[in-house]
Amino acid sequence: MSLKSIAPGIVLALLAVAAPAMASDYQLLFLLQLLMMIALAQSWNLISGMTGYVSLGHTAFFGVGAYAGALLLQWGFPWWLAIFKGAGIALLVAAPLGVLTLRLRGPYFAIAMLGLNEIGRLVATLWVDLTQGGDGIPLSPARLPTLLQNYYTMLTLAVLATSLIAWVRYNRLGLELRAIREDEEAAEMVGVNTTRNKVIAFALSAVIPGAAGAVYAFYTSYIDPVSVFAPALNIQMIVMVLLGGSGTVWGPVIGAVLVRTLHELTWAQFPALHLALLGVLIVAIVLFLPKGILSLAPWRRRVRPDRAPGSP
Amino acid sequence: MTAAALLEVRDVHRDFGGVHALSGVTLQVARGRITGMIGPNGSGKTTLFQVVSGIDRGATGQVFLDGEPILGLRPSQIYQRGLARTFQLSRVFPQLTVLENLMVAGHRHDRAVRERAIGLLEKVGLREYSAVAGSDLSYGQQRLVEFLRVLMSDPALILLDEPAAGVNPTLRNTLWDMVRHLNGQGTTFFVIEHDMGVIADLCDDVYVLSEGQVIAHGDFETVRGNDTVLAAYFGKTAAHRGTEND
Amino acid sequence: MTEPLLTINKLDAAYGPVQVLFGVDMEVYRGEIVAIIGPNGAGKSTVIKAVVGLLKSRSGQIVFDGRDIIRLPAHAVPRLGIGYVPQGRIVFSHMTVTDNLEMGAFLIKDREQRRRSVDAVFAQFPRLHERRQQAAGSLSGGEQQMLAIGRAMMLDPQLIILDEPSLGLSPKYVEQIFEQLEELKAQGRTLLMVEQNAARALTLSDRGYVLELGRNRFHDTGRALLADKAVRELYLGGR
Amino acid sequence: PAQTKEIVVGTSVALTGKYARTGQEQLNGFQLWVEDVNRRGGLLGRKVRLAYYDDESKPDTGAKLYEKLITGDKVDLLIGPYSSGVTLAASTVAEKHRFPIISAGASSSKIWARGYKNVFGLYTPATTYMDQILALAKEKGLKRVALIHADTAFPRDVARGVEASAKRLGLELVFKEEYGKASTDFAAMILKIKALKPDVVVGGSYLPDSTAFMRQAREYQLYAKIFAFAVGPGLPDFGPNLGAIAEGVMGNSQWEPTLNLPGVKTFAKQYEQRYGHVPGYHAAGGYGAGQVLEAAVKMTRSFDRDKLRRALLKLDTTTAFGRYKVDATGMQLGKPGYTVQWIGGSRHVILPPSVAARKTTYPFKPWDKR
Amino acid sequence: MHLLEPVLLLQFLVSGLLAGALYALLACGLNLVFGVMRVINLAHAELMLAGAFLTYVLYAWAGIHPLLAFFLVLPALFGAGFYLQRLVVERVVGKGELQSLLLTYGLSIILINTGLLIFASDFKAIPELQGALIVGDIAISKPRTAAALLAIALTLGVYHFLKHARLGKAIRAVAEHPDVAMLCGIDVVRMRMFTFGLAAAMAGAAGVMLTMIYSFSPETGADFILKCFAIIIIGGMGNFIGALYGGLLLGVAEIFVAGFVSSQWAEAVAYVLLILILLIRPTGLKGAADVT
Ligand SMILES: Nc1ncnc2c1ncn2[C@@H]1O[C@H](COP(=O)(O)OP(=O)(O)OP(=O)(O)O)[C@@H](O)[C@H]1O
Ligand SMILES: Nc1ncnc2c1ncn2[C@@H]1O[C@H](COP(=O)(O)OP(=O)(O)OP(=O)(O)O)[C@@H](O)[C@H]1O
Ligand SMILES: [Mg+2]
Ligand SMILES: [Mg+2]
Repeated sequence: MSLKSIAPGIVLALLAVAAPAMASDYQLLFLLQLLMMIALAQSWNLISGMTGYVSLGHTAFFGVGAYAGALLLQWGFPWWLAIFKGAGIALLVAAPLGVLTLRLRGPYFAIAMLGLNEIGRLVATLWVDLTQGGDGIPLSPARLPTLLQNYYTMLTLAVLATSLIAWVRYNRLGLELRAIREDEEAAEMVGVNTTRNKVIAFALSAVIPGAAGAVYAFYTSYIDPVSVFAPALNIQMIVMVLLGGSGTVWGPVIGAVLVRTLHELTWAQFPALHLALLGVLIVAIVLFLPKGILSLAPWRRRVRPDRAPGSP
Repeated sequence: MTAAALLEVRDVHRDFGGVHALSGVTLQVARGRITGMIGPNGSGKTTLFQVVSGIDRGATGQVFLDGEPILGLRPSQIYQRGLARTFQLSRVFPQLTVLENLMVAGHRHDRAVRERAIGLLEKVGLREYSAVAGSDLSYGQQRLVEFLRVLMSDPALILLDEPAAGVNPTLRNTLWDMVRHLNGQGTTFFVIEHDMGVIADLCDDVYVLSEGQVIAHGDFETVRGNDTVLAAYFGKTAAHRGTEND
Repeated sequence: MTEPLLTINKLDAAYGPVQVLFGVDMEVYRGEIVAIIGPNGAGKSTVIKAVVGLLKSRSGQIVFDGRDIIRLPAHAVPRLGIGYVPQGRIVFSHMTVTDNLEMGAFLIKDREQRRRSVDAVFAQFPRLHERRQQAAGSLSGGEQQMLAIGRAMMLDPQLIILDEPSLGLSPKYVEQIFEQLEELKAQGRTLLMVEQNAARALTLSDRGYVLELGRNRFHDTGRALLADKAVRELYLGGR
Repeated sequence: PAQTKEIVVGTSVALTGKYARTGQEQLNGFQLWVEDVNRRGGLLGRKVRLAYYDDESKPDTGAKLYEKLITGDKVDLLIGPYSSGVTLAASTVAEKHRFPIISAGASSSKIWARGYKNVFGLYTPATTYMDQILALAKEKGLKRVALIHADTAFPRDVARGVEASAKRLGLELVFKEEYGKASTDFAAMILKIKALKPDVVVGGSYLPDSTAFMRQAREYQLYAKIFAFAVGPGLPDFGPNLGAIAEGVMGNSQWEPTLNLPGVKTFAKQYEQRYGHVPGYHAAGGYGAGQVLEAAVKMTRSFDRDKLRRALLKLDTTTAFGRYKVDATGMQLGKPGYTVQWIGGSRHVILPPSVAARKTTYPFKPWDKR
Repeated sequence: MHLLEPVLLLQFLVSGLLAGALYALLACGLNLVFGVMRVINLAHAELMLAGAFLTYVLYAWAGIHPLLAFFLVLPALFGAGFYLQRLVVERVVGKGELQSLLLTYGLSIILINTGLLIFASDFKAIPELQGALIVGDIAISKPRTAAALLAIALTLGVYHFLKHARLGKAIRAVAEHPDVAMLCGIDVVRMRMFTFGLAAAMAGAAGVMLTMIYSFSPETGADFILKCFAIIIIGGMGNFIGALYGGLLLGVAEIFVAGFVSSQWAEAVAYVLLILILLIRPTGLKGAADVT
C-alpha cells in the first residue's frame, strides 16, 4: 500500500474531523448517519465482499449492539464503556454463530443469517424482563452522550472499518479470503485454513455493527426490536457495497456517500416517489454497472497477453 | 517397505448411497518414487484422492502420511503436512489473477514466493498471463495453472489427477519433465493418468483400481499383462497397441 | 470438388473486450472428418462455440449448407442439422438416460417420432439402452460421453461437432469412442472435432487444421500433418 | 403590520413507510389549520408557514429531522410526529433543546413517563382506550374477559390499560396472549379462547390482525357478547373488508366527524370540501394540534419557549379535536376516548352517551343467527 | 388439559395444513425460479400482492367474484412474469446470487412504492366465501380450504409438468446446463420466461386467495417472504416439491406452537426450524439434489 493510495482517505478523514466546526447540528447528524452507513457497509464488505458469504442478517449484530449499549447505559455504565461492551457482546454472539453458520454455503448461509436476525428480533421482543419487549427502550437524555461525542465515535468506527478493509485487502488474509470466495474447497487444498479465516472475518465484521448499534441507540434515544433488527438496513449495506464495488476499499465509501446524498437531496422533494426511484436506480446499477462504480476506473482494465503458452 | 512408504492407505471404504466407490483399498506410495494409478472411469481413483487429501471426510479406514494418521484431518492441515494435489476438473480461482492463484498456495506472502510463482509460469509460457483472471483461461491453461499451484510450497508428496488431460502434447512433455525433475530432487508423486505411454515411462509402481478395489499392483509391464486388467481397463484392441501417444 | 458443408470465412471472435480469433478460415466437406488441433488457448474451443452460436461476439462468415448462420442464436442451430458434443461429458445428470436423449430431440414435437429417434440411438449404443432408466449422473465417464454423442445425434444431424471427445477417458473408452466416430463417418456423417489427443485424431481425420494464437497456422490432410516435422515438434509433442 | 417576518411551525410527517397513510391525513389537518389561522390573521399578527419533512415512519429519521427543524430551519414552534416510536425519539431532541412540542399522534404513556418537560400530549392515552367498553361490560353484568394484543409499543399499552381496568372493575381476565407482527393465523388462539367461554373479547390490535381475527372467529364460531378492538374497527376499511362479520364489533376512536362537539362540524365540512373525503381522527388531530399551539401563543402573547412551556402545562381549551388538558408530566387527561360500533354497515359513536350518535347494539349477534 | 382432546388436536392439524398450503403455493414458485435460474426473487411476495390488488380492483370496480377473477389474474400475472424475465431478470441469470438479490430487491421496492402511490397504504380485503364448513366437530374454513385445494392442485400440477412434460423436462435441462440445452434446440431464454411466468402465476394465485383470508396492503409482502425463505430451506432449495412439504410442515408447526406455547413463539417457529435443520443438514431436509 503506497502513500498515494491512502492519501484520499487521509484527506477525507481530516475533513470529517474538521466538519463539526462548520456544520450545523443537522448537517452533523446527516454526516453521522452517513458515517454509520460507511461503517456498516464496510463490515458487510469484510465478510460478504471478501469471502462471498452473503449475509442477509448483519443487522442482527447491529441490533445486539444497540440493545447492549442501551441497557448498559441504563444500568449506569458511562456511554463509551457501553459502546465498547456493546461491540464486545456483538463479538461474543458472533463468534459461536460464525462457527455454526459458516459451515453453510451460498444461499443457505444468506438465509440462515436472515433467520438469525429474525430470531434476534424475537428474543428482543420476548425477553420482556430484560428488553421491555415490543415497548422498546427510551433512553434518558441525562445519560446520553452529546451529538459531538456520537459523531466522533461514529467517525472512528467508519475509519476503523475502512482501514480494516484496506489492511485485509492487501494482506495475505485478504488473498486467502478471496480464494475462499472463489472456491472454498480448492482454497482448503492449497493450505488455507478456511474455517479460521472465515470466523475471523465474520467476527471482525460483527464488532463494528455492534458498536454502531450502540451509537445508534444513543443518538436516536429510543430503540425497539423492529427498528434495530431491520432487514432493510442490511439491504442498504448491500446496495452501497455493490454500487461502489464489492471487495474493494473505496467502493463502499463511494456507494454510501452516493446513496445517502442522493437520498438527502431527493427525499424531501418527492417523498412518495423517491423510494420507487431508488428501486429504479438499483435495477439500473445491476443491469448496467454490475461490478460497481469503481469498475469504471481506467486503471482497472484487464491485461491481455499476446503469446500462447508453450509456444516457443 | 512400510518404513519407506510416504503414504499408506489401509482398508479404506467409501459409499455414496448404494454405490461402493471404494471398498477396502489398501496401497502404499513409496518415498521418493512416482507411483501411478490407473483404472476405468468411475473405478474410484478420484474418490481415493478426495479421501486422502481430506476433502472427502466420509470414508472409513486408515490413511498415514509419513507414518502419521491423517484421516479426518482438514485439507489445510494435510497440506501443511506436505501433501498437495490437483483436481481432476480444474479448480482455479476464477476471479483471482493467475499470479494470485499461485501465490495463495505459497506458505508465505513475500517477494520470494512471488518470484517463484513467476518462475513457474515462465516455464510453461504462462508468464504473460500473470494478470489474467483465472476464468479467462482456456481449459488446458487452467489445468496448467492448477498444476503449477501445487508446486508452490515444496510439498513432500504431490497427488496429480490426470494433470495432462486437455493439455497439448508439447506442453505435456514439459509437464512430465517437471515431474521427473522434481522427483529427482526428492518429491514423491502419486499420479492418476490414462496415458499409458506416460505411465510406462514415469512410474516405478502402478496400482490398478476397478470398482473400488485394487485389482493389480506391480510395475507397468506386470500390470499390463494381467488378464483382469486387460478386460477391465484396456479393452481388447488397446492392450496390444500398448501406448497411445507415439 | 463440391461445395463445402461448412465454410468458416475470416472469423473474428472475442470474449468481452478481448479478441481471441483473428480471421480464421476453415472448410468442412460432406462425409469428412476434420480435426482442429493446436496449443492450449489457441482458440479451438472458441471456433466451435462461434459455429454453434454459444459465443455472441463474432464476425465474418459461417456458411452452413449454403446459408450464413453467423447471426443465428444457439437454439436455432440444431434445427439446421448440426449436432454438438460439449467438452467434458456434459449430461443432464438428474435426468434419466432416455430423458437426456429426448432433450436432444426437443425440436421434434411428435411423441412417436421422438421415440423412434431414441430407439435409433439405442440401436447404435446398446450400452445406453441397458441403462435407459438410470440417472445420467450415475453413468461411467465413457457412458456419459456416449450419451452426449447420442444426444447430439437425435435430430439426425449432417454435421457433428465434438470438443475433445476423448478427454479424461480410460483407454478402453477412448477406443470405443473413436470406433463410434469411425462408424459415424461410415454412415456418411460429417464430423468436426477438437482434440488434444492430436496424433490419434489426425490418424482418423481426413484433414486437419492447426490453430495458434487465434490464427490459422497449418492446414493439410491428417496424414500429411502427422508426417510434417514442424507440426510434430511444435504441436504433437514429438521429439 | 410592523412585524412581517413569518412564523414557522415545524413538524415531521410519515409520508412513506408504514404510517404513510395516516401521515398524509395528519398533514392535511396541519395544512388546513395553517390556512385557517392565516385567514384569521396569523399568530400575533404574523403569517404562519409550515415546514415539514418526511420521517419515513422511522425513529432515527424523526430524530434527525427535529434536529434539522430546530437548528437548521430555526422554526418558532414544533408539532410532534405520528406514532409513539418516532415521538419517543423526536421528543428527546426537543428536550435537549428545551423546545416544547405538541405531540399530535402518539398515545403511548411511556412518552410521559420519562420526566421530560417539553412534550405535551393531544391523544387520549392508549391505556384508557378500552375503559368505556369494559365499563359497559360491567354494567351488563359480564365477567369473563379474554385479551389479545400485538407485541409493539402501542398495543402493549392498550393491553396494560385493559388489565388495570379489568382489575379495578372486578372483571376476570381469563385469557391473555401476545402475538407477533407477522401473525396471519389466529386459529390456535381462537380455539383456546373458545374453550374458555369468555363474555368479552378485547384486542390491542391494528387493522389486518383484527380483521383476520374476526374472520377466523366466525369460522370457528367463537362467540362473546362483546368483541372490541383498538384501531381496526375505528378505521373506515374495517367494515368493507369484513362485510357482515363486522356487524356489532366495537372499537375506539380518538375522534369522529359525527361527534357532538363545538367546531367539529365546521372542520369536517371544510376538510371534506378541500380533500374530497371524510376526515379521520388523524386529520382532526393535526388540526387540533395547531389549535392548541394557537391557544398557547394567544395566552402568552409571545413565542418564548419557556413561557410557552408553562402555558401548555396550564392550558385548558377545547379544539375541533376535543378538550386539551394535561397533567404535570404533559400527558393528556382532558380528552376522553370515544367508542364506536359497526352498525348496519357503518361506524357510529356509541359512547360516551353525551356525544353518542347511535344506541349501542348489544349483545353481539350469534353467528348462526346472521 | 383440554388442549389434548383428540378433536382439538385434529382441528389444529386441519387448520395447520390449510394455512401451510397457502405458504406452500407461494414458496413453490419462489423455489422454482431459484431452481431453474439460481435467482432468489425478493419480489416474489410483491407479485402475490399484485395478484391480490388486481383481484381487488376487479372486485371493487367490476364486481367480479375472486374465484372468477382467478381466471383473469392468473394469465395476467403469467404475462407479467414472462416479460419481467425477458426485460430485466434474464440479465442477471448466471451472474451470481448477489446480483439477482439486488435486482429483485430493486424490483420489489419499485412494486411496493408504485402500489403505495396507487392504493396508498390502506388494508384491503374481500368479504367473499367467508365462514366455515363444520364436519363433525371440526371447522373447515371455506376460503382457506379453497386456497389449500388450489395450492395443492397447482403445485402438484406444476410438479407433474416438470417431471413428465416435454416442456417441463426442457425447463429442468435449462436449470442444469443452459448452454447444452440451447444446443438441443431449446430456446433457453424463452424457457426461463416461461418459468418466471409460471412462478408469477402461482404467486398471483396465492394473491387471489389472500384477498379472502387476510387484509393486505402494498407492504404486506415482507410478512410472507421471510417465511417463504425459511420454507424453501426447510424443503431444500431448488427442490420444487420440497417447498410443498416445507410449507405444510411450517403451517402445522406454527399452529401447534401457537396452541401449546404461545402465538408469539409461533412466529419464531419458521426461523428456529430453519436454523435447526441447517445445523443438522446443511443443505435442507431434502437437499438440492433433485433440482426443480
Ligand atoms: N459425490 C459423489 N456422490 C455420489 N457418487 C459419487 C460421488 N463421487 C463419486 N461418485 C461415484 O463414485 C464412483 C467413483 O468415482 P471416481 O470419480 O472416483 O472415479 P474415477 O476412477 O476417478 O473415474 P474417472 O477416470 O472417470 O475420473 C463413481 O461411480 C461415481 O459416480
Ligand atoms: N470465458 C472466457 N473469457 C475470456 N477469455 C476466454 C474465455 N475462454 C477462453 N478465453 C481465452 O480465449 C483464448 C482461446 O480459448 P479457447 O478456449 O478457445 O482455447 P482452446 O484452443 O480451446 O484451448 P484448450 O486446448 O486449452 O481448451 C484463450 O487465450 C483464453 O484465455
Ligand atoms: Mg477421476
Ligand atoms: Mg478448448
